[in-house]
Amino acid sequence: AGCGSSKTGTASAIAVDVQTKAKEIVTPYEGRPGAFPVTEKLSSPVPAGTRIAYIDNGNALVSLIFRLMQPAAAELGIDLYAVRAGTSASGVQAAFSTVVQQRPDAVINTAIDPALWDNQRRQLIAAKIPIVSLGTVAAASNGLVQPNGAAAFERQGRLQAAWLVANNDKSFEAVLYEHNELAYAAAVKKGFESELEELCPDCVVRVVQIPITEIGNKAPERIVSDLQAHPDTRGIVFQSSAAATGLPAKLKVAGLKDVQIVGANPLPTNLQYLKDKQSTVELGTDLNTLAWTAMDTAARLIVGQKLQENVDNGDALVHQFLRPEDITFDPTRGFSAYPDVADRFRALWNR
Amino acid sequence: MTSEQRRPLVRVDQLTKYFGNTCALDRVDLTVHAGEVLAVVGHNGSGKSTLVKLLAGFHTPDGGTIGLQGEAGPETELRFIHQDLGLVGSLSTVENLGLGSTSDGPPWRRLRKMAERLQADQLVAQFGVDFDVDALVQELSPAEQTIVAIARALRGWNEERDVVLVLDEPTAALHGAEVDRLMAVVRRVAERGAGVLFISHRLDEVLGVADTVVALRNGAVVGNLPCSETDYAGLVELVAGGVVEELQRRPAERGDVVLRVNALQGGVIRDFDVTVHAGEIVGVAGILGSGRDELCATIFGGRRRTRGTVRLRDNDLASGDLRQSIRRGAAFVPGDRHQHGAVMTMTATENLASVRVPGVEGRWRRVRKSHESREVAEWFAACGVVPARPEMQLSQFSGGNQQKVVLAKWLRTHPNLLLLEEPTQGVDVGAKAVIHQLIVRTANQGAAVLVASSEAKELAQLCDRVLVLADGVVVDEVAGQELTEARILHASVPA
Amino acid sequence: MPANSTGQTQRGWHGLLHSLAFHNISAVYIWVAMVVLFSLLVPETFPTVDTVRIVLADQALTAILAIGLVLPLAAGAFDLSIGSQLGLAAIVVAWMLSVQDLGLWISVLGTLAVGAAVGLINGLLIVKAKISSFITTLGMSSIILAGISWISHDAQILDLGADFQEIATHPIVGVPLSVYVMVVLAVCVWYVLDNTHLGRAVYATGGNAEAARLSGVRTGLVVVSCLVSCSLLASVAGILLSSSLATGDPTIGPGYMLPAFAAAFLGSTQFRNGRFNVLGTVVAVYVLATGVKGLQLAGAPVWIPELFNGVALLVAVAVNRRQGSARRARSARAATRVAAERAV
Amino acid sequence: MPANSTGQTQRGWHGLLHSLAFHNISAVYIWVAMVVLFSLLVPETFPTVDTVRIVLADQALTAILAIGLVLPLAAGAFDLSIGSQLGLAAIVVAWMLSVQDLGLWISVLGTLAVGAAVGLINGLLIVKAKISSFITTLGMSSIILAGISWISHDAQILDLGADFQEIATHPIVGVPLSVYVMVVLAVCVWYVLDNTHLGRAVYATGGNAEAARLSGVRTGLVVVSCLVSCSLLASVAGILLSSSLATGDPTIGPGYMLPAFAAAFLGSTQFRNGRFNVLGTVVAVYVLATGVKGLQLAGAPVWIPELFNGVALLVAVAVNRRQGSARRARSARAATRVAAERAV
Ligand SMILES: Nc1ncnc2c1ncn2[C@@H]1O[C@H](COP(=O)(O)OP(=O)(O)OP(=O)(O)O)[C@@H](O)[C@H]1O
Ligand SMILES: Nc1ncnc2c1ncn2[C@@H]1O[C@H](COP(=O)(O)OP(=O)(O)OP(=O)(O)O)[C@@H](O)[C@H]1O
Ligand SMILES: [Mg+2]
Ligand SMILES: [Mg+2]
Repeated sequence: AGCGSSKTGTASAIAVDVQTKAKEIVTPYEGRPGAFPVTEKLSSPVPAGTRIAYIDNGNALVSLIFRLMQPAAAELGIDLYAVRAGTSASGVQAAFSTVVQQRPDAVINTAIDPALWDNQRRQLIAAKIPIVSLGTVAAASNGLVQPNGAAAFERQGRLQAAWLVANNDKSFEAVLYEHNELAYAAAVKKGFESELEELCPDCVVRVVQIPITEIGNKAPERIVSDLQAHPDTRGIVFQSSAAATGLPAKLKVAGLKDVQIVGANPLPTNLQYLKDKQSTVELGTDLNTLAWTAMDTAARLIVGQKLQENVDNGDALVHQFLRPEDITFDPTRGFSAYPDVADRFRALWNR
Repeated sequence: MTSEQRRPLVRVDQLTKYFGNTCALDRVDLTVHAGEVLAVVGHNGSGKSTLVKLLAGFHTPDGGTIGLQGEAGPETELRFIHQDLGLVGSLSTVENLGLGSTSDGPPWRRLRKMAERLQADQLVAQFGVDFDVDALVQELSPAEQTIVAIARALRGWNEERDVVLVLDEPTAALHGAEVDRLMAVVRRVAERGAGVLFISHRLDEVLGVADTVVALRNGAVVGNLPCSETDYAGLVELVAGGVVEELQRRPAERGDVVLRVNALQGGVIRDFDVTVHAGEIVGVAGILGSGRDELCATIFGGRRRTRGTVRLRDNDLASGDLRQSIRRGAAFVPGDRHQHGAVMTMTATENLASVRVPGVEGRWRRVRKSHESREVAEWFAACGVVPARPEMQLSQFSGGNQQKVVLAKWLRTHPNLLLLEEPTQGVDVGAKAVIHQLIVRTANQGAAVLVASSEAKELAQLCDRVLVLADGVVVDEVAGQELTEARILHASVPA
Repeated sequence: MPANSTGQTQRGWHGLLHSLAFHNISAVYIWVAMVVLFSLLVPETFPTVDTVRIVLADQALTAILAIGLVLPLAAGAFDLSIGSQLGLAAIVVAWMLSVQDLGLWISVLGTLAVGAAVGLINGLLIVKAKISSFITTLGMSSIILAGISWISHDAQILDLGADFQEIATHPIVGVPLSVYVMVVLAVCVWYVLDNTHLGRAVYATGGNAEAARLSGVRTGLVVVSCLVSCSLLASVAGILLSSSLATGDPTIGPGYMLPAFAAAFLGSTQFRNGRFNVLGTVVAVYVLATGVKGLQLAGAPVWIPELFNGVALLVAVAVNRRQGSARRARSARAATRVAAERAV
Repeated sequence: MPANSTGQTQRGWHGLLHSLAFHNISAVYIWVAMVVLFSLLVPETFPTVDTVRIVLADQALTAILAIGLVLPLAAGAFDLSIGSQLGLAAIVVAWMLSVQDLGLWISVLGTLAVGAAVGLINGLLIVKAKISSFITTLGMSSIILAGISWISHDAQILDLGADFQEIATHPIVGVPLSVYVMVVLAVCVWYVLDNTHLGRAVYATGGNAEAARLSGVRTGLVVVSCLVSCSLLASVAGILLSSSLATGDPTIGPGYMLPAFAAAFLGSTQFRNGRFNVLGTVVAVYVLATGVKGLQLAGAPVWIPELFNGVALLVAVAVNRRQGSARRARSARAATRVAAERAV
């Protein structure tokens, strides 16, 4: 989906004021994280014996969040347990049916599309069991609480576009590798395209679909081919850096060096790549804070407290641009913008 | 033969084998000596193949022992030709000949492919035939496969080793001249000091080649005597447990023309015409490669015709449309039971009832199972299939009994035209007479019968006239007083 | 004839004993053991009507797919494309309903027609082009996945309408309609396979196609019809899936393939001495699902259900093999060998 | 013997012609056609050394896996667990290196040992417990996936060390080491299968296990060793994968299974008249990869490569079948009575 191939090859300079504007957008997130998402105190403690179910579909990110939530659950005295959903839709449904039966006090879902468990969602809502859903963009009418929803994803796209403009002198060609299968793809794409159009109308944007099933095996090959076929590409933007797993080795074989890689939602592997300077920048999302936020949100729903506006709007996500020098932490644990997240929440929870 | 020469090579002692409740072998004793051809005879399902498979280590015995140690010498080496030949169809002749031989060093040694091929050519040439040794064995005819199996058993044999050759019905698919050659080889092997254990239902072969005969009945030994002390009738009695009345067939009165084959061509067959009347039984003889083993399939429509017409009563049988052929009353018993005749993984009942006969189905096209089992029981009784357990998988029946089921499957359709290839292969003398009677009965009910057989004796007994094929054309027709075994054999061997 | 009737009774008695023998229905015994075990372990949630209802409903689609798979397997053909066919039907029906706005009935029938066409192509490639079923369906599944991606642009299709959702989810006695659909289809396939000549023809084709052909079975037709029926069942499952999800999802098909194969193969070791059969298959689906459900309710670690699936499959089959007499073991191996050969 | 030597020459000449016949190496012809086509379509990017290098490197793992798969397939056994075995090795080696800190060599050897053990279990279940290979490996793949999940806690494992990364990626003449590993393994497996008694025993076991056993082949041993070798090769692929990703990823194994099967089956239609063979398999891997690469470079829509994979598989095999049967029909007039058309 090239927006006018006539623009290719004729790179025009990016105006200084535009660059300044772009830098203004980017700078708050460079070297330091966005604002801490939760500020209001929890009104009353969670009743003893509270149980929260977590649906784990075996995806690396989903499992990581589960592990990050465990200390938060322990802090709140909540019994957090995982239910494994298989890779198929029936596995997901079976897992959610199990949860419906177990009648926990709340359910947390990460990234499993609500469309796949619509019946169970309705049953849960009918049973007045609150559902916190991370990384999904279902309509508000669905009754899901989505702390990082469409707003956060749109911001991701906008930030990635702005970073490219801020770090280039001339108009350039950029490619966004997206996964249409994930419902939030549209939000990222919208943010990215609109921001780039606004800042750099001369820039060329391609949006290329990477089938989600190819992540981990064929995706890097597809990306390398795409880059070979479009040798003018300067910026590579990922909707989700998972697709870049294995990419550095392939880029090396293909001799592709002169590209900027702007990832997002990095997995530990991507952080490792970044640390090894095999990637340019990652728009890190603080999953640790997100995990605590999710537990906090669930707790508020359980005790019946009103939610903060940013949580309700789906904007409660901490972003930070990570450069190689920012990876001073152990990539395995994921990026954590607020190492004192536990203390902060403990304070909010009166503990 | 002096007593020192009677060196025992294999000693079977009180050997017993059960399959579930079936006692396949019941305390069998026998000894194979060096230089001796020991024949094992017995009715179908008497345990002969089971004995062979126990010797081969394929089954483990439930009792008794098999002694392979000679007095002092090294362990006796056993070589086999199994009833279903034990060849790997998806490998070529060369590869089959080299299979499992331990004489070529460790398994990771490089193959000497050229030498192997030359040796294969030579081994095959010993039998006076010549076929492509690189072709897959499954593409060879049953007779050619038999030759491969024999060649493999004899490969690399010499007098220094104690060898016992075990042959389980090796001649079932062979024609007179080839049988003679095989018998000569067997004798030669024995004369050079090997032992031979030979199983056959062709009792005249047994008399011709064996030194000693062991008879089994229901898994137990009922006779063990030198060949010189018995004769054909004696053997028949040992096998069948009584006198078998061999078929004495008088030429029946001819009915209308049932089958008219015109200028048939296809495969090896170059030009074939025949007219068969109702009640007539016409035999087809010929050596390997004469087209004998393709004729019935070509007429039936199962093998491609390139030219010619086949007319059954008032209808033409089209090539390739087997359902039509069957509906018009044709029936075809193929020579290769395992590949073409039956579905071994299904039960005997299912095989027997596998040809659809109009009018036996209930409402909703339901198979009426009680009706069916009654019918199957009748056929089991008529053909003498043992054990009488039609719900057993066909592969668990002995070879001869499988053959009976395949025959019954087609006789059940009350055909107008009965096309038979080796109808009594592997069937014991008693059952053979029964089957011959069934064939005659079918003919007498107005069917035309065409029998292709490698057994001249059978043709002479059963047929009104015999067509002799060579190279795809009829070269001779034998009928009336001339119709004798010798005459057929004579005519079918090319000048 | 009194003799005859005694024989009949004896056979009946023997048959009953045989049918109840452990080796013949090992899965059922394992199932009973699991039900008892989990009822003791998680007495509040496991032995409830809810559990029964949920397990029934959750597995209905897998069961339909596995039942469909029994047909080509019995006829000696693999169908590795069932998973993607399910996905295709799920997407096509959603596309027709939502993008093309064709109305409920046209969409459903149209989807079934597409399914049948795919099955027909599979069948013709196997029978006419003489490509082995394994390769044919492997290749077809790639083509189908490409088709799904093309139709859906890899995105979910929403807005399928409330009527359509009723198809799978409308409850009767608390059990959703898809379960009844599954039962009806199971009975149909069982009747054809076990009680008609056509069923015999199918098994004969699977056992020895050449011999079947020479007995007047139109083996080509049999194989083609089995593949078409299988595709139809996969399409039904796909339609029900879209209906129960209220979404056409482009990624969900392939995940259904292995469970269906596991069920069909496990099922073949039950009831019918190594023959692929419908009853065994349905039982297998629910035995595996019951175990997984129980383990989930008992709060086992996430990887335990997957482990259970594998171990249960192996144990059920191994027990069946060990207890069965040697002859049966051999024949079953022969059957798989045939299948393997035909695959080549 | 002059007569004999003439025969020999004739056979050699005939053999050469036969080897070059279209039906026998259809994939090679398709490959050449594609190279020409794409060189014309995308002349700047397709016919370059870079492309060669990239395609070689990209497919080395799939090729290793497919070569491994040839062994059990030739012996008549399916191994549906290769994908998950690859995943297991990838995780185990990462776990040993990073979590257990066992050092490069111990980790690699340990992983190979684990792989061999899995293969041994597969083999023993097939041979001793007499479970069909299809079920065994289906069940095992569930168990292995559970194991992966247990070892890795479903998380990626990092910090594998720079040395380890070199194993797969160290370039020699611009081509990474994994390609050379693949070539060496291919030659080894080819030698064993095509030039030794052992290889013949493998094919015999695959063709007719009972007959092979009756002719003195220790079929059990053959099947077990084939499965063990296959597992070893899958483990090598897994180690190389972790090395080239610089990560142990718990989710990637299963995606490699179908491509390996497609390559092995397509390969079986090349060079050796329907027999599974190494050369054909490697060629098949690269033919499919070349097409996909060309299409991607030519900017085809996302779903086209998948479509291509399916269509190429079917076309290559169908062409082989058609031409093959035509040739066989023609040679029917030959003096030998090779049952030309296997009509009966
Ligand atoms: N695998 C098996 N399972 C069950 N029963 C078997 C099996 N093999 C053989 N039998 C039974 O053992 C008995 C002896 O069979 P066997 O094959 O030894 O007979 P045979 O003497 O070779 O007969 P034929 O002359 O017909 O070949 C038969 O009743 C047969 O049904
Ligand atoms: N001998 C047989 N054994 C088992 N099944 C058979 C046999 N012959 C045919 N069939 C199968 O039964 C199915 C139904 O056949 P059906 O009798 O309806 O065909 P038909 O052409 O209508 O025959 P007819 O006109 O004789 O009734 C077909 O698919 C066919 O393959
Ligand atoms: Mg026998
Ligand atoms: Mg016999």
